[in-house]
Amino acid sequence: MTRMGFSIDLERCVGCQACVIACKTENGTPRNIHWMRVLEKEEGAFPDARRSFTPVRCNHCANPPCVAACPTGAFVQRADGVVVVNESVCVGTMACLTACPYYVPARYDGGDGYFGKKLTMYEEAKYSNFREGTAQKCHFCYPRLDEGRPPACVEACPADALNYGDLDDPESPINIELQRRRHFRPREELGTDPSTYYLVGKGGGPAVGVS
Amino acid sequence: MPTFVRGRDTKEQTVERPGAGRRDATDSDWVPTTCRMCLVACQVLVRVEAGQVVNVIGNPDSPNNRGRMCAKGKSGIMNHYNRSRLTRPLRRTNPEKGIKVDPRWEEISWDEAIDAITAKLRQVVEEDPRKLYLQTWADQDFAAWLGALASVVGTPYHQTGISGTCGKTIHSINYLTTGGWWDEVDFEYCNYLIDVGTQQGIATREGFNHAVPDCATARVERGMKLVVVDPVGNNAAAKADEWLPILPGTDAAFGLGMLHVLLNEARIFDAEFLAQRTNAGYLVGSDGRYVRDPASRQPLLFDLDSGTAKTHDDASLGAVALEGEFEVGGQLVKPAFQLLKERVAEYPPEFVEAITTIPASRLRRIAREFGEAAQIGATITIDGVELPYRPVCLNWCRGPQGHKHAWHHTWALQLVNVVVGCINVPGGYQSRATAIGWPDVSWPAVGQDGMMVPGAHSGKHALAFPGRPANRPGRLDLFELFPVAAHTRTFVPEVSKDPEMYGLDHRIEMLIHTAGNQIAGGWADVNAVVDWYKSIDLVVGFAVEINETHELDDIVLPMPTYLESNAFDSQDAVCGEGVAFHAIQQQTVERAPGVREPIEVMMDVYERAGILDEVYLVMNRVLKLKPPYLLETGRRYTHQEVLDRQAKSVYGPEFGWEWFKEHGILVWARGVAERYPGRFIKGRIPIYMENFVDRGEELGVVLGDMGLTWDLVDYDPLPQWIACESYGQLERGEIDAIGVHYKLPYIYGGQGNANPWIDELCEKLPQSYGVLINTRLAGQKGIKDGDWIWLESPVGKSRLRAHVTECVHPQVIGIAGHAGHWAGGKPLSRGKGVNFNSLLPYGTAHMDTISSSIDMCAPLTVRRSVGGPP
Amino acid sequence: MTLMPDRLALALERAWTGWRGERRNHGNVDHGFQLDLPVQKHWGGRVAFYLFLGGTGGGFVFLEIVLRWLGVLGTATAAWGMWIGLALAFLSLLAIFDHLGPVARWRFLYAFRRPRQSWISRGVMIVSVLVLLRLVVALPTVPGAEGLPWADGSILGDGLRLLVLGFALAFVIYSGLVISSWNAIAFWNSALVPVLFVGFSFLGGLAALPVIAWLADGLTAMEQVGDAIWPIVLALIAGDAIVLALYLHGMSTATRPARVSVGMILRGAERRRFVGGVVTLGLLIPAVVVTLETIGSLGTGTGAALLLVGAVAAVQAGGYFLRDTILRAGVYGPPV
Amino acid sequence: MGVQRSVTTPMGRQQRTGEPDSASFIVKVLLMGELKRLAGRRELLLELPVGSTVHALASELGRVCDPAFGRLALSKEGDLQSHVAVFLNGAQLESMDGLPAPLTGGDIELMLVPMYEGG
Repeated sequence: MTRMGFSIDLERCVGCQACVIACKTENGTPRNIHWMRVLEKEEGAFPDARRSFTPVRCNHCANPPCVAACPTGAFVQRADGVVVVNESVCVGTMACLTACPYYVPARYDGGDGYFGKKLTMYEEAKYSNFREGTAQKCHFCYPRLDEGRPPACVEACPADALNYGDLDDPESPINIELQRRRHFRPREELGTDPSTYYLVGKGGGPAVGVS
Repeated sequence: MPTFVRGRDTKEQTVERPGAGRRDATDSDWVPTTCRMCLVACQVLVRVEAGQVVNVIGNPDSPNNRGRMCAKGKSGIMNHYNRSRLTRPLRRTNPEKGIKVDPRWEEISWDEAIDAITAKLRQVVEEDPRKLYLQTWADQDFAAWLGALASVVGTPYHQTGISGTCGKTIHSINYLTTGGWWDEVDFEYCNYLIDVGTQQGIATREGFNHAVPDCATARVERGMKLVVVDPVGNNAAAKADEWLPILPGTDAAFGLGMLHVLLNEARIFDAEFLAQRTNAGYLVGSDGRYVRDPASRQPLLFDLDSGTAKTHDDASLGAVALEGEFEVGGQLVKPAFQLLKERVAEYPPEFVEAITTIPASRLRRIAREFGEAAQIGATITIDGVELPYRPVCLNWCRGPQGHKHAWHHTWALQLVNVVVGCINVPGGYQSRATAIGWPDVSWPAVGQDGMMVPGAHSGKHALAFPGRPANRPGRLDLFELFPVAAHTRTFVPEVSKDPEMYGLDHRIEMLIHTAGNQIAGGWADVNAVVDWYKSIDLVVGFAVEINETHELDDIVLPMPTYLESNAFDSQDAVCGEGVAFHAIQQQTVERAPGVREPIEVMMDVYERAGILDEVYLVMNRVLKLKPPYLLETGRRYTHQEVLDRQAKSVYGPEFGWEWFKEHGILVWARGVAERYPGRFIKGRIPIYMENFVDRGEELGVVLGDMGLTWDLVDYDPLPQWIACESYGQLERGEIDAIGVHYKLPYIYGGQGNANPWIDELCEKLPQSYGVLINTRLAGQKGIKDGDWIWLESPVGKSRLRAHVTECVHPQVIGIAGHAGHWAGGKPLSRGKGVNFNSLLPYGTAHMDTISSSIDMCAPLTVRRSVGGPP
Repeated sequence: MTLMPDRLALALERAWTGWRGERRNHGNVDHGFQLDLPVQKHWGGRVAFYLFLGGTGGGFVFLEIVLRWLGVLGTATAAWGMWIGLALAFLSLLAIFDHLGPVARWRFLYAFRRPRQSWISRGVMIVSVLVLLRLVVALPTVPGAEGLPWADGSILGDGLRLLVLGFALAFVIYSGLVISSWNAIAFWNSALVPVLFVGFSFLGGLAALPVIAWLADGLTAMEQVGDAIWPIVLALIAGDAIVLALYLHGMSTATRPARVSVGMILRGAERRRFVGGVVTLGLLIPAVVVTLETIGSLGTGTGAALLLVGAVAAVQAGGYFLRDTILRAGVYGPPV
Repeated sequence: MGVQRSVTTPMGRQQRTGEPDSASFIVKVLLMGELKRLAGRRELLLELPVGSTVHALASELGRVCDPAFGRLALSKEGDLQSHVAVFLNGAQLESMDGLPAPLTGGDIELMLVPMYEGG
């Protein structure tokens, strides 16, 4: 069995929002809907004030509340653990968002494109993938996974802060990272068994050869 | 011929990126080209379906970005499909020009437009070529073809940058100290980085998409310490181990304080490097000039072994004296290094604290940590070659360069790198295009007084050393009154107000500019720039969208977007990496109907003006064309044909334009000497700018004759801290805070906000259109987070939202990105945020007498504004 | 299998919302970029109206049958109650139908597919059966259909009514469970929420009965039903107030998101709706009026009746605002 | 050092024709852009002694052309400034090393390198 996992290195991430727009370029998500976001937070007082950046996206939980809550069965968990939305079945109750502790799914209610009513050719090509009134969220770029390519956000990330791999395979890049780095899972106490791991702290590898 | 390398084998990717390359993708058509959403120019693969762009991903074959892309690049699609895109030539019918004045465009044919341009060009060339002013940006090929006019008709005015601070000291100082063009940090080995007024490795700067991952690896895997010295708690400060908030315009004091601790307190400096490879040992007389050998006129050093003075190129020169005082030729002289030590001794950390607000104890600790981390004397073996190992770097750019005394702020900081000898060596401060071995050889060489001069390939500038004797100006940019500056076009609007005052008998009558927002981002007080544009008879603009600058054009010509353009560009290499590369930009989709290739438009103009043959002759040189690929006179070439000749001239017949269109990038291996040229360069690096003495005096004489009174205190061979005007205003309480511009990683240039995806991000991230104001200052003014406020400076006033935060210096207001647009062609950007430049006073008093850089300290007062959004 | 071809769904959608003019909204989420506590806004007024009307309707029909059996209500009142209840149930279904995604709503039958795991699927089934049963039970009162074997009082009728009781109670409890069964929003994730919704549903249902009696059998019937009901209403008001207080106190000492929610409704953005709408309008005013009635100082006649109708209206408003404010104050925990 | 005779003069005075004697050679200097404007004309023929380097050519130009040309193109010591590109028969003399090499005649072009400012 494979289970796709995702790692986000909070130390490497520089908050440049490249993953957010890379996801939009790949999937053409409509206005006001971001399948991936980098959340900012400010803590502390001057001069020790500090800003932090936290990328968030669907955690493709092993025990997904969205799949349980959805009355139509639109939310489906693939064999590799990726949770996708079958838009031809969804009726837009948004029970998925109510059940999701990470506030991930969104609903595409139509409305105008990024330049007003008339859609650009790019938008026409991309919006045809979405059915109006249905829920949509990060689907781990499964079309890319099936081609053996990385998700768009992982590929674009300038800081190499994002990584992915099969959690069931001890040799996968993600498991190697998890062995080396301190990490935690988002809101583990809620029992959703998320497949996203946040890496923290410095790796502390050996200083490069010095004579 | 070198060994060619598949790009992806250059630097192993930490994340496997299979299948993204064009050659591996089976059915899809991924066109390899270059992204132009900023000047970094990353290589990308553009997915085209049914003639439409549907995706853009990074090209893993490119060492420049290794398959990565930033938010700006990824949003490029929305610029390409921008609804307000121009596709017809336009002519202005409203003679009145000004801010928010409707030009009342009328569509005209290409012929009408080209005829009008040709007619004015003929008139200007016949009367006085100096009446022609060229402004090019981003597209290097078009910049070369339009710039050909400078070499053909003789206009001295070819502005190739936009911002009023850009390239003002960064390039000059890189030429002086590294022989290269712009700086990078060798993150592979660096263990201690201080970013002063820059976000190198985190949020900005050239080479973003390889600098950020390498910096992240250094920070996280090797524990590199990152210290950020910046008034704004920006993205870099957020990732830093230590953020040192500093008052704007005090960078020199910080640099001099670091130097004092290193040279006088901790006595940590690379004596051997200073003696062998800099002018630290050159003896200086009481008049500040070198003591020279009477016969050879070469500067003298004091040989401690023989106890006598010898010239720098004397083979028998032994141990060089760096400190102390000596008697040579009957006068008391000191080594330049001794003078530097005495100068920095005037800046103990306690004094620096009073100026910069950085605690003395903290400065002293950071300086010592930096010095110890330099591991002076250590070496490292790379590819079998033993090299000096100085894993530290003090990186600086935009911040310190944007002040009235830009030279001294930046020179003081650069000397911190020079005294520990970390230039162009593993772990240190490197510079692009320093040493090139193939296809043409370009290495720094030994010039006057044994000092280094950059190789031809990178030497695109007038150099600060030896500099040019001052003369009465014959140009509106007063280039002759800036003997050591690289370029001085920042003065043109100021001088154009009253050319006679400078003895000039011409003014600009024709201006041709490419897409770039020169008015909103080019100078300072926008009104001064607009007045200058209004005085020009014919302003011609190439545009993708009608921005603020185009609203003052007389003729606007539609220009292809970067996804519709071709460019050969030039070779490049990432500092410290074992490969160099040449990547091209190619057209991925058909141009929008009605839009023509700008180079071919200019060929029409040249042909009708009867100068096409001369242009081809010049382009043969500029594009380095070789027989049999030279452009012959009497013929007419398309841009594609020229590109093929360029490619074959530089790389040989088998690497023509078709090869590059298929592969997108050519990558080849290069040796250790080119990667870390530091100790292979023979010329010396200055720590003492002796030529400033002569250049200053000569300038004083010329200014005296012209009856101009400029304060020439900056012509000092040693760095010093001189306050900006706003420093005094703040101390006297005349202003509430100093406005500082800083960059966000997801915005670049004015075209960012007109992009709906970026605009959407800016609406959701308050610091984008809002301004940062410290909680303490906001409290004094009764301002809460999100309130609407009035920001006022002597030349501008703007109403915008406050983002009350702890992440900014209490006496500073942080203004991000490039907002505050008013142009009709940018509906998305209108009325959001403030145009930073419009708050900056402009004029001779606000520009550096050495480099002509514009002072970017905005003297601001702030108060709450009643009412909701405008 | 597609239940509804797209073209037909689009045509129906245009008919359903075409008159509303241009739709500017883009998605119904607040995808902010600050690491703070998102506040839900995807379940808006329609869902609140559905939970209120569905719940109160369920409580109403439950009590109506019980009180009919106890003889408190006359046959006319019961019949009127049955039909009015049915109409309100349809109204609540329209509201939840309108909440569904544009165009996608016309595939609403898919909502029945996952009863084993999804509370909404179960709720949709319960409400469908409940409405059908109520329709069937009400049929005999239609002139010309008196002959049906399950008229008021018949064994079959009582059997059906028993079923209606069961489903009505199930729906009332469901209306609380649908939001309390997930731990994403701390403020909703409490056993007291279903109790609160049941309490307010029965309060709303019970208070409506005298008004129905007045409509069906005139003023005297209202006073007669009222005498039996008002004391219970008073007790329910008190009970609900206590449960509400317990719920808020519990939440105000729970995790941060819960405390933020309580802050929103007591001091923050929803202060007017909660303190004004739920507490004052929904509980205090009806309590005063009903107390005056029960101690007889209101006297009889249309004046008092109108005042009581006003109090009942206030109770209903309170019921709506309770669901509305609890939904609006739905604060998520931090995503990380 | 320097040159005995010059065949051309700035003010367009009579140009001496005839073969250069064996001790010197003729070189055609093509000036472009601003250098052309300051020197007052585009092309001039200079006669230089055999073994002359670019330095000798530069000082001869300084002597022959208008002082304004010298102020822009030449340094105080009479060398060509670094922002002046020198092309010998179409190929750019790449770096300073190339300049001291003795010239052997042919076409020399001088032009101002476009000053690329940057970001």
